[in-house]
Amino acid sequence: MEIYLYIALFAPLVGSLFSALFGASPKTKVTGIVASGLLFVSFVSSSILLSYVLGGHTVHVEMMTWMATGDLYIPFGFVVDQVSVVMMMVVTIVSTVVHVYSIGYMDHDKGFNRFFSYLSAFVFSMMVLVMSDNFLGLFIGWEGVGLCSWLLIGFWYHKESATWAANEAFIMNRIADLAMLVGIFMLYWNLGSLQYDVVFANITTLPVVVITWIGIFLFIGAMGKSAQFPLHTWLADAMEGPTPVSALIHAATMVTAGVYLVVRANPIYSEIPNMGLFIASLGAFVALFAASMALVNRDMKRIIAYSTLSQLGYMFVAAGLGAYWVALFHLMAHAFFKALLFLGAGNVMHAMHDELDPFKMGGLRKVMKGTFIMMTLASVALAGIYPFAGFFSKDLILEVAFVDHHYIIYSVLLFTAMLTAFYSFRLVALIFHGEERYKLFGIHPHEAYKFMLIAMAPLLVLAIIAGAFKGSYYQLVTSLLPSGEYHVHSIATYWIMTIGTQLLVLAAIAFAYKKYSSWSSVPDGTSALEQSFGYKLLANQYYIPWFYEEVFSKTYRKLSHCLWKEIDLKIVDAMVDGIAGVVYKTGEKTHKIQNGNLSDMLRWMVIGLVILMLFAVGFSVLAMFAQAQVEFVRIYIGELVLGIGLVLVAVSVLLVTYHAASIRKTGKGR
Amino acid sequence: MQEHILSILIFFPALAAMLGFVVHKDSAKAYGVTVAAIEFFLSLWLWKIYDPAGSGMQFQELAPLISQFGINYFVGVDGISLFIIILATFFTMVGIASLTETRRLKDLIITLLFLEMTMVGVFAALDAIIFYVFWELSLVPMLYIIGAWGGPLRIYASIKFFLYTFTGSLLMLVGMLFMAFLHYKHGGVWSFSILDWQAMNLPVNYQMWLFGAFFFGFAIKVPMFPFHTWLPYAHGQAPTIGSVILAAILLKMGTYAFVRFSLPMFPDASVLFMFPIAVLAIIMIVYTAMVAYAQEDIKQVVAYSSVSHMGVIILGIFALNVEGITGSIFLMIAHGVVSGALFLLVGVIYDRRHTKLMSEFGGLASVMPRYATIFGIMMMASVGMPLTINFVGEFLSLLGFYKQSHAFTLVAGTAIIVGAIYMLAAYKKMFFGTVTKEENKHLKDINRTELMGLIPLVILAIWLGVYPKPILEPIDKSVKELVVLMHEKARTVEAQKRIPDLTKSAQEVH
Amino acid sequence: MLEPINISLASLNVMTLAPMLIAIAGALTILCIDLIKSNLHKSLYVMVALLFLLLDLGAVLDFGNLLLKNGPIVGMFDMMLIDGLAILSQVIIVAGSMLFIPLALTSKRFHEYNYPEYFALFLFMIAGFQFMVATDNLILIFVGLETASLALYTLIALHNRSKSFEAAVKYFTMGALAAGLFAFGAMIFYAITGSVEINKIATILANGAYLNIGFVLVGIVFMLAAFGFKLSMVPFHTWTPDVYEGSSAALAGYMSIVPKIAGFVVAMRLFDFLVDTGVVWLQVILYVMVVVTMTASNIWALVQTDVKRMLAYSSISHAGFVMAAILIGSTQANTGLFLYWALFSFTNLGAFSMLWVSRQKNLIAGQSSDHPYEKFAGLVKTMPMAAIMMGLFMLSLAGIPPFGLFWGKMYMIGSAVAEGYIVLAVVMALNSAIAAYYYLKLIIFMFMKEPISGYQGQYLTNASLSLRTIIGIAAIGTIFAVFAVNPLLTIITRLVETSVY
Amino acid sequence: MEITLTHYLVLSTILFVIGLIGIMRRKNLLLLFFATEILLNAVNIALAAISHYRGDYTGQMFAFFIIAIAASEVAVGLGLLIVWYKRTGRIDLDQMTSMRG
Repeated sequence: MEIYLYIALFAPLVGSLFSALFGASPKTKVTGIVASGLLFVSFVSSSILLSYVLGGHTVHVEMMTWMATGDLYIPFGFVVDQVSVVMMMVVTIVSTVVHVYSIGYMDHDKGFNRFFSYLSAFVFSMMVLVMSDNFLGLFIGWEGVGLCSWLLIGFWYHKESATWAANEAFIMNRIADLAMLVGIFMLYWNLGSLQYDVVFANITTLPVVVITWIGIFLFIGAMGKSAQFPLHTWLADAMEGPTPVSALIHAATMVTAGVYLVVRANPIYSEIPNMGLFIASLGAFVALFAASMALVNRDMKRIIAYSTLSQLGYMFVAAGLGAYWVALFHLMAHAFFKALLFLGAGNVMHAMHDELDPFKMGGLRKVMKGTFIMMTLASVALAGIYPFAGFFSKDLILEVAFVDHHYIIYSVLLFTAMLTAFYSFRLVALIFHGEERYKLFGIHPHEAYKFMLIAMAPLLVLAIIAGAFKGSYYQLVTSLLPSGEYHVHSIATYWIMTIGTQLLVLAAIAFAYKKYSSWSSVPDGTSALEQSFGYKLLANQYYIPWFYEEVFSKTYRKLSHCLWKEIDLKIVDAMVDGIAGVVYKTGEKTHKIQNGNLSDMLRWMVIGLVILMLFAVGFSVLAMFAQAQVEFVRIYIGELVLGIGLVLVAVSVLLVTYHAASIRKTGKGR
Repeated sequence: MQEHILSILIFFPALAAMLGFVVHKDSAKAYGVTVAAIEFFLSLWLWKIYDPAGSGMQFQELAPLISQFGINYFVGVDGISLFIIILATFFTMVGIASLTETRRLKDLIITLLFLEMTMVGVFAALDAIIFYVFWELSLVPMLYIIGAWGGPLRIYASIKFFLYTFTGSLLMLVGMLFMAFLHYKHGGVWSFSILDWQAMNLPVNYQMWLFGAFFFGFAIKVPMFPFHTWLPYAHGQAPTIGSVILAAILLKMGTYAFVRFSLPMFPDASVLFMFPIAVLAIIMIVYTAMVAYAQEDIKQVVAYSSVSHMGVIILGIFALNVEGITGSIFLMIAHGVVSGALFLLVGVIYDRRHTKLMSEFGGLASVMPRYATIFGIMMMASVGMPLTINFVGEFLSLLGFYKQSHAFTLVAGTAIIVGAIYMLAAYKKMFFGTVTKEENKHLKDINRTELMGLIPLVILAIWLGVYPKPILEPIDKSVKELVVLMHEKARTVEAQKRIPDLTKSAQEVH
Repeated sequence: MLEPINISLASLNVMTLAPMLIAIAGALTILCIDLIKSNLHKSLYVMVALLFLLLDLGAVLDFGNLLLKNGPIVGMFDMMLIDGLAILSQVIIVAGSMLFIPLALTSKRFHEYNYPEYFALFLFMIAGFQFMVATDNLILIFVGLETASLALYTLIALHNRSKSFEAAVKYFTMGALAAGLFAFGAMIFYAITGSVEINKIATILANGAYLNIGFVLVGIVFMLAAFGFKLSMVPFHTWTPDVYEGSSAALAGYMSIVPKIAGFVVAMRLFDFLVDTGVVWLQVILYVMVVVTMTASNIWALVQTDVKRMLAYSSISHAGFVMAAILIGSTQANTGLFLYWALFSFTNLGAFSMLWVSRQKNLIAGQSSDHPYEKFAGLVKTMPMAAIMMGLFMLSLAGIPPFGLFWGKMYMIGSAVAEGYIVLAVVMALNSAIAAYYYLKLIIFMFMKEPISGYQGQYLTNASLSLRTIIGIAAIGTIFAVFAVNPLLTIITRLVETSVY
Repeated sequence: MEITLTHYLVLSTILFVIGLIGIMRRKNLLLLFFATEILLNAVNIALAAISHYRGDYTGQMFAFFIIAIAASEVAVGLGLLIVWYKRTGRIDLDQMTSMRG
């Protein structure tokens, strides 16, 4: 089985390096095909591993030592167990689809080969992340996906906004990564190892305070990657990247890494009282918060991105409440339908020549039938309508909250579910229904390549049927994760809840359709709604990006500049130059006492004599009074004072004599 | 030959430099590359015959020089110095191979070969005076390189570089003499042998004073805040090769000296000064990273980034445990590779455009894709991407210091954030966006000569990031000995607590 | 009323005079040759002088050998004292002179070398210095000092430039004042103790427990002033730059080495016992003088525009540095003094010889002095070897290891540290750093600047084989000093230990 | 009043100070040389007196040497002065300032 593990892991890397070979050369279709093929290989290997794991086994290999010093020992170790194999499946499926899709999507792009290189590298990093058997290995993948995300967001590097977003994403993630590193440090110094098995086996021996801190730091790391508040702004901006990237990285896989971490580290989080509640609360808040921003946005991709953010909130709720398997399940289901949604959006963008404003579209269902169907179904899945995947995973989270008596969280999530349905279908309605507003802009939309649609098909299927796997999935993962059936006690309540939720969601969908399916004009920002404070607040993302820019970025920039110009140059450096300057200036000012005049030279000698004589007389008088020889105790401190004093005296004598000389000279006149 | 390998390594380049005067100036570069390559392979051979299981200093050579005063020609290597020596020979080779300078090339190559002698000498020396001799002597070729081939402010920069470091090292010399005198008072003979000094057990107050004296010499060399201001000038004005050698090797002398002198000789003082120095290191890390962010000149960005990374190295050294010290020594090598490569890269663009102002560029990624790629890889290495060489060092250094102070490490850890900020910003300014300047539209991508220097560095940066073991292992061995020695010598309770007792923990495991 | 004097020749030990007599004989020989046949080429006189100096050196070394076997030798009514200090300093004096005298063989013709008297005076001067160091009698010191000084004034003046006359007059006048001060100081010691022999003075003072400390101090003050002049301690240094500038580079280099070592030996004899017996005042004053001399002259050297003048200030600073040895007073310090000076003579001789080599007969337009920095701009491009040599000497003067002076500096600072003068050691170290600046300045002109038109072809105008040889010797001595240090230390330590002071 | 050694010494000191003042004040080279001679002769007086009062001849010997040296000093000095005068036509100190700094 190890060979499959290595194939699954390294096939994407081979694909990436292969494409990189052609990185600088013009498009060669073969790179796309090879990279996709290799990913398929990876997918097949993962499937084989899955079947193996289903048999109740796990695979654990140690490839080689990475770092070993002192007591630290970190290998490149990989583990395929019940949790990681699920992630592997998700990653390989979605990425295979996205790769194939990208062959079409990036068809006309100059950076075709480069794109595949980056994309495959991302998959490799993601595989490292999920398969690693220790925290630092996870960190490798963690940073690797960050790097690839940076590369891919900034893929169109000539666009200022793209590169800005790339840097923002990278730096924001770095902030979280620091916390994660600190968490890793704490684990190492407290447990002496970073291997999952060792850590989880011994974590209970630590004091609760320490575990709490470890949990907090690791969670901050997770917050960065999964774009939780307050580190969420990068995700929406990351939509500057090519759409397949958004589908793969910023919807299906990378952003869920945070959830994966929490799920993976569940033995740690189980030990921390109240931490779970905090995570769940934050998750619920983010779910609502993100959904609210999606309500009014006029950027197709951003709406989906906020939706992703919102769903991540759901996952954290589940994870926080200890239902780790539920979180992972939603992660999986969400990966399928959200990737599908993004790829559909990609088709639309293609058709609309990269137009992102759904208000400028409308009626596209006529020309883009396939895309229309897929996006609609994906939205249905997202909204959680029975029997689509979303229903099984998302409603489960609601149940979890309810069963655990966190009614506030439950209500928030319920409300968010309505909002989700609303904004999803607002988008669908605006894009595919109503008048063909795009004609105003002279665009002639066309459906995407057929093979792209075919490539999307697996996701569509999974988005529809993923819920069916719930039983076997539960069997699989609960052998590793804490099990827990979340059933409402009374059947009646269960049905009321389920049907009630479905009805509410359907109502939201209907409302969205009613309001937007016959939209006819492109809003210009003058309507009363758009003028209202609430709208502006939401449209500007609660002014948080503005706040970050004004408070953090600008301050940092100003402070940096000030440190350089004011501190480094004017104080630190000037002090050094100042000391040198004083020495040199002293020389310049005093060397004129050597004025070449013999009389003055003789006078200097006599002055020296007189000064010495004065010292001598003074000392003699002193000695007479003391009636004994004066003994100076030779101690370092005394010498120090003396030495400094001497230098000062020397300098001041020089200065005084210089002044005396100049006064005399001027006094003399001519 | 094996037992004289170090002397050969030290004096071969110098001898070759003397003979180099005879070589015709058109063949000077080929000669230089040949000599440097031979030297490099000799150093690889040194690695090969180095016994990783052996303890203490290997290949020791001792010849009396001024026996009246306890000065001997005494050299040797251990895991700590071995790889820095190899790094030095490697960079000299790469540096000469990728030279694009045309003005008085022969002089430059001869100077570089002399410089190589001093660099190898510093790291191989086991006698403080021999160490000092090479330490000071290394200033001279560097002075010449900056002053003769540098930019418009080269003279100011070179004098500043020279005088600043010279002043610091003179204070260090006083410290060394006092140390030798203490040995005389204690043992009846003057001795400048580092091994003898390491065996001396000094009272704490002596340790503090001596630590201070040495500190000035080392700190200016590193350079630590607030003694760092010579560095931006030196880098800013130096020709590419000068910056490469300066950043890759010469700065390491300071940090190496901390490991070689300060830690084993003054363990108590090291513990006492740990936090003040950590504060300085943190200022170095954060402050210079911010200053780097404000720079307009790409070379200054890299220069300040050097200071910032050196801060991490210092922090790792003063972690005073195996993880930290090993990490910081590895980081010395890593930083050598990465910053050397970055300076080479800056040199590439400078050769083409004769400017280093970032505002002059933009969109280079489309004009020079290979250049952008290599720059990108090195930049990522510089910001500490895992699986690149820097990460291993930074991780271990910070990990080590975490044992000493949680809060400090948290603040110092912002290195990975602020480092990313200035590096990414610089990269964005240089490579992203559209080409706006007419001159940039037809820039030639990186050529064969330049690749010859850069490709090995890229390989090294990734190879050692993925598989650092062959280097980490010998370093680890020597560092363990160092830590054991420090713990044994520690007098104060604080120091005994701070410096881990390896012998005890080994027993616990069994 | 005078008793008839009965002295056996043997007890006189006339042989103690041999080295000086050889020098004097040499001088007379040269004068005689000139009497017999005039207008002989200068090379003859150079070689004759060299031969006699060789003999002189042989005699000194012979005494050295004897000394190591039997201990200090006295002779001529105890006037002559051949001890370790005397031997060491005479070796430096004679050897330094031997290296100096071939510098007369320039390719350009210079006025002074046409006079055989020049060489005769030179040898007289050496004899004077030898007398000065080989005695502890104040009278003889005075006589030696004046003999040497008067000869030196003349030698300077013989350079026959307006500036050299000015220099000679200045030096002479100040020298006369210093002579007066010395005489007065000696008189005070004589008045207190009734003796003019340093040994006896020391004993009497020590026995009297320094009761008349006030007068002793006054005597010391005068002596300090007199030797301050000789050793160019601030503020008695003012003659140095002018005299160096006025005299030929060769002679300036000579003056920076030989007269100083003679001065040091006398100062050592005179002050060391005072320091050792605990005249704290003298310690303090010496401390001050050492620090001020080092620092102030370094600072003034920074702003010089002429290389020779810079070197003049630099040699003041070096003298101040070495003066610390007298303050410290340990055997190690005194050993360090001689080591330093031996190494310094090589380097400084080299540096001044390089100036001498580049001496033009006529200044070009806009040139204010003989050796402005600009003259050396870009030297490496036109005369690489010369530039490297000069750079080497500058580095050595700056104390960059492994070149000669570094070892001297190191040993001196080491001796300061060993006696607990930590701050002094730091000051000495920091001064080296200041000094590095002006030495570097020349290196920068030579190696990093473009040549200035007009100066081309002006270097090496004066070079001849013998000058090149001397520079080569100096360079070798400077580079390979490290190997010489140990033997030097061994021998110097032994000799210093057998000294009487 | 009996003349004691102190009187001689005071006289000598006074003369010496006069010499010093002369050295500082005189701008004429010739007169400057006179002043230096005064210095030496002041010492001579003291030496002779001490020698007398101590009954020791060393002092007188010293004085003789000083006289001899003073003579040769004058010889050299006057030689220099004459050359200087020939070249410049003046023997004023203030003109001798071609070297400075």
